[in-house]
Amino acid sequence: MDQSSSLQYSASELMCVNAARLLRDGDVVFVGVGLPNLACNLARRTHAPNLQMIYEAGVIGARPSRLPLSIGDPTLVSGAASVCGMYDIFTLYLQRGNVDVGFLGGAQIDRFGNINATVIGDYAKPKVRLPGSGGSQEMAGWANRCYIITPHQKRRFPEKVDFRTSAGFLNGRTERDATGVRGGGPLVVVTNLGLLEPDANGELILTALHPGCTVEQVKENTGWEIKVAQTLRTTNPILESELILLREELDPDGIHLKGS
Amino acid sequence: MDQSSSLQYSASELMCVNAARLLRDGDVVFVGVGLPNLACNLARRTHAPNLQMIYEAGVIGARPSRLPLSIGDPTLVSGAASVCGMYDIFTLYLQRGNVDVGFLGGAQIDRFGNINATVIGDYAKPKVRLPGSGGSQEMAGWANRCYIITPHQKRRFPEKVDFRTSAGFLNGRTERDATGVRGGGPLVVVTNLGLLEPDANGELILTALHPGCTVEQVKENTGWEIKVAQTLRTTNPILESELILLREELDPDGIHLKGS
Amino acid sequence: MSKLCTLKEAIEKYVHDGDTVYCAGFTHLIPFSAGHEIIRQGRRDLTLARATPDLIYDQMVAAGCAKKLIFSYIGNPGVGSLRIVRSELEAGRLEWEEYSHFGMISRLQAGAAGLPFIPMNQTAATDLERINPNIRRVKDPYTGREVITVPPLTPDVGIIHVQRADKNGNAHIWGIIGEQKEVAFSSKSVIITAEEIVDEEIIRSDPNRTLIPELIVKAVCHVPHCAHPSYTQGYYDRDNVFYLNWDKISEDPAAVKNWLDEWVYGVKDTEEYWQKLGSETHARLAVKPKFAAPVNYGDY
Amino acid sequence: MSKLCTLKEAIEKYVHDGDTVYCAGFTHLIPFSAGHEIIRQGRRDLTLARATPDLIYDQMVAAGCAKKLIFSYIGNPGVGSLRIVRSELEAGRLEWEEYSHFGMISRLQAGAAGLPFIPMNQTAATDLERINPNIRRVKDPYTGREVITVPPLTPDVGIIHVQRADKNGNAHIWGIIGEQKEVAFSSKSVIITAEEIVDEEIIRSDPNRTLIPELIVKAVCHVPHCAHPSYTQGYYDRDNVFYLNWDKISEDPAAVKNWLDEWVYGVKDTEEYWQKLGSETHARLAVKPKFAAPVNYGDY
Repeated sequence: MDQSSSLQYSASELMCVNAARLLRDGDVVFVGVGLPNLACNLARRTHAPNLQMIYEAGVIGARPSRLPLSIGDPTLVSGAASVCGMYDIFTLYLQRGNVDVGFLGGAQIDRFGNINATVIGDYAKPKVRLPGSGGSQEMAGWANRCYIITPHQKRRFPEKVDFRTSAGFLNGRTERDATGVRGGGPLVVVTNLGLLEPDANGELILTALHPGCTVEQVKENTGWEIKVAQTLRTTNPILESELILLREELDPDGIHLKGS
Repeated sequence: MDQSSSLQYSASELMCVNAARLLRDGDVVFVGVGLPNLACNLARRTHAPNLQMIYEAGVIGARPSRLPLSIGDPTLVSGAASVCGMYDIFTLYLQRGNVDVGFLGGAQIDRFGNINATVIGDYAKPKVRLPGSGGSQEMAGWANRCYIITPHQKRRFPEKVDFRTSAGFLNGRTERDATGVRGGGPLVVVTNLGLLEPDANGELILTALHPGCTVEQVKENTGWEIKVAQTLRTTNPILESELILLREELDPDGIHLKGS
Repeated sequence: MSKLCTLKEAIEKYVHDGDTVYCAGFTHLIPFSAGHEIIRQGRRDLTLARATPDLIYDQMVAAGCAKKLIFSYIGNPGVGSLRIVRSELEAGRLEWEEYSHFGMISRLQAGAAGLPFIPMNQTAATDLERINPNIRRVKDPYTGREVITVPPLTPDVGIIHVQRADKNGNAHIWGIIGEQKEVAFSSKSVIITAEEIVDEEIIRSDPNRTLIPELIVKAVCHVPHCAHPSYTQGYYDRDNVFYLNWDKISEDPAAVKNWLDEWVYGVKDTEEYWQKLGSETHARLAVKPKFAAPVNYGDY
Repeated sequence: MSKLCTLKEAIEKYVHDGDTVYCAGFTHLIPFSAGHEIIRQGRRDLTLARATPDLIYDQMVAAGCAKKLIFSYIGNPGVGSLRIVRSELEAGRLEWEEYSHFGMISRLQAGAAGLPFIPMNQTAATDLERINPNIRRVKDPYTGREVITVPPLTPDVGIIHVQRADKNGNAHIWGIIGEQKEVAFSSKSVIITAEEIVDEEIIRSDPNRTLIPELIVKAVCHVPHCAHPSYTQGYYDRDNVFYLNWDKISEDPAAVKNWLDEWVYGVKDTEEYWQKLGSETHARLAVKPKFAAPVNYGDY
């Protein structure tokens, strides 16, 4: 075991390592760029060598030899198992149920794990126009498990999102279930303070803190009165070996891991 | 001009040459094996060098270097412009309206050009079970123009088909038009006696006789009281050059051109 | 993860009595060896689905494997009638369900895409719709006009022959690709038979050529000449002589039984079958190479 | 029939004020040169459709070509915001119509397939459906459950960059093939720009690689480096530096104007643009070759 108590790491590194640990060997993951991409590659290099990475650009089983800036980088293609068109990716893979894990992000995540990546304010006259759904609406609906990675800030965790780009548990788990949608919805939100998970009703509650973080920090930075799980866990410490992989091999220029 | 009056040819050769003459340069043709394939190749070698041959197996712009026995022969692929899957052929090409000409055949063709390639007798307990639609239902519906090649025999030309595998003009042109179907329906039926074409109401009438054939022969071999066009034409004589191409280059073993 | 096994093992494990089986391939790449292995293992009550049943299902029906046929064209391609299937249908001894080619491939596309139905434009011919309750209509919500629908087809087992695959099941196919991709994605279990098992670097050198990815594949079998008398583009020619001969054999039940005894029950596997065909047939079906132009993916 | 012409001629002939234009390419093969030529020719009131508007539409919007945007994700991929498009939308100066990626590609698929709509399964998120009247529902005739529908998108002009094409328009594409095929078949006019114009024997040596057939193509233009700062798999790398720089340039309207003056209005064509980028950039974007494994089609 590494000696990890004195390790220094950034919020991004902390989130990335914890996201990687959620992945299982053999998982088929619909990957976005940035932290999800790093988390997948970290998992592949550690406990999940048979992880399959799929990109919405139509790449299956990518083995990028460099860190891609965009989701459609040529390094994702060279050496991939298969490349297909966008219609095939969204039908044969995502809609058909061939995707185990989807990573999601957004400007706002609410109490029931619904995500807003579309607008802040009114849709027709937005205060801030965000990028929009891309592939996330379908990923949130149809991937077996969804994970969200986001910094823990009050403005990012409102009681209710301004626009539901992607479904969490709507106003409660029974409402999502009633739509008959195939995916299991958001299972874990990884923040720089800890992990949030849906309770029986689909409401996100604090289930784990990262070492050194407190319930008070979480409450201060959440836009609703967040509940705390009866048995609050502490996430396992970051290992030096994980940081070395991230820093020296997966993101040597610190493109995604710098900051906070 | 060839001296053609004394030429000897089979019924198949006669129909093939007359079918070829219906094709226009630049036509995109959905081709079946047998006579349609020969007719297309003859047209390409004579007046329609830019004819594009499409096969339902998913081959576009085939340039077969030998006579294919089946519609999925490897010679259709080697040297073709493009190969795609069946779903693409039926959607992107046929349903989208990218096919000018479809060739049809069947065991029965009726007064309004409807075709039966499914059963003789009752569907549930057929006297004769025929191959079924294959691609012909959609070809008959969606190709801009359809041509039918068939020997002129009474049992092949009933008043009404036992089963409508492919639509001609149903019970009259207005009925077909009312379905909103995109294709123009059967334009010409080429037989060994002459040509049948739909009148204003979509009823097949005799519009041309091959040299030496008579109206009486046509009437005797048609299952309804067939009308004769006011100006009955005679088809142009077969040219020696056409026969030479067919016999020496396109079907040297007489696989499709022998008989009758 | 390697999924290599023998064809015998794959059929034992993944094809069960009563299953719906789709042996893929529009004229090209028809996995005859898999059909023969299913016959040898004595499977019963199968629902055999194929756009074009071809000789492979004529043989399986003759051997008593089938309860039902789902199809869109029953002929011996380029030759004529599919005699055994036809006579079983005429005698009422075989259930069937019938579509046009487009209806059949749309059912597979719906199954592959995880959709409850696929719309198709009207063709004006309504008799198939009349006799097949699976063919329905829905109103286009934009124009109010009706379109035709078919439901998904999701076979229990899809069997797909390919030119080359890696041991995990990533498969390259070229030439006519009929419905291979749709069968693979719609089927609950996928068995790949391959002319060649290659290193995964070969597959990964040309990912656009990979029609079938490992993540939907259950078994990978190395079965050279699996497709005879159908063909494998670039590997061997279609045995048109056999297709013509079958027209004669299949006229006579005794001849069919003799043929099955000699060529299916009488051989243990595809290698023995191929050797039995003899050098003259091998020579007749041999094909000279003609390569695709080089394609540079770049070393990114 | 040869359809070779210059990009200038193709844009003059096939792109008109008020048209709906789709410049294809998901990150890969984005035809920037065509966008620049449209800017140079001063087209106005275009409806610009793209899943990911990317920098090409940011530039066209900045140059005043666009009246409306149809999209599913507006970002500078991997960098952040698409600043010009975003501020025009926030200011209410640009109309828009919005889908998810799947909705957008389904619209193209419906257009390409000649269908009046395409069904999609429900996602449980209904806000896009609420604000976009083009997104509707239809009852699945088999289960009675509702599915989501989108109508066809049929652009007036589709512009598609490819690795190689013959003079008639048969085009080989490899690497990421996002929505190229669907755009080609859905569009009323198709303009092909190609890194290389090759003899048709090259194309016909590998027909499975031909995504776009000549019969739907109006114009074929030889435009090497057409995709910069996007990329062409196997030919040159994505210019990530430019994507990062644009984030700065697009913050400042004056800088954008200067950039357009220098790099679009100030050059006459792609060749001049590419030379102006200079040898350092050329070297940075150069890619070492890595070839696909050989594929034997056979000499039938």
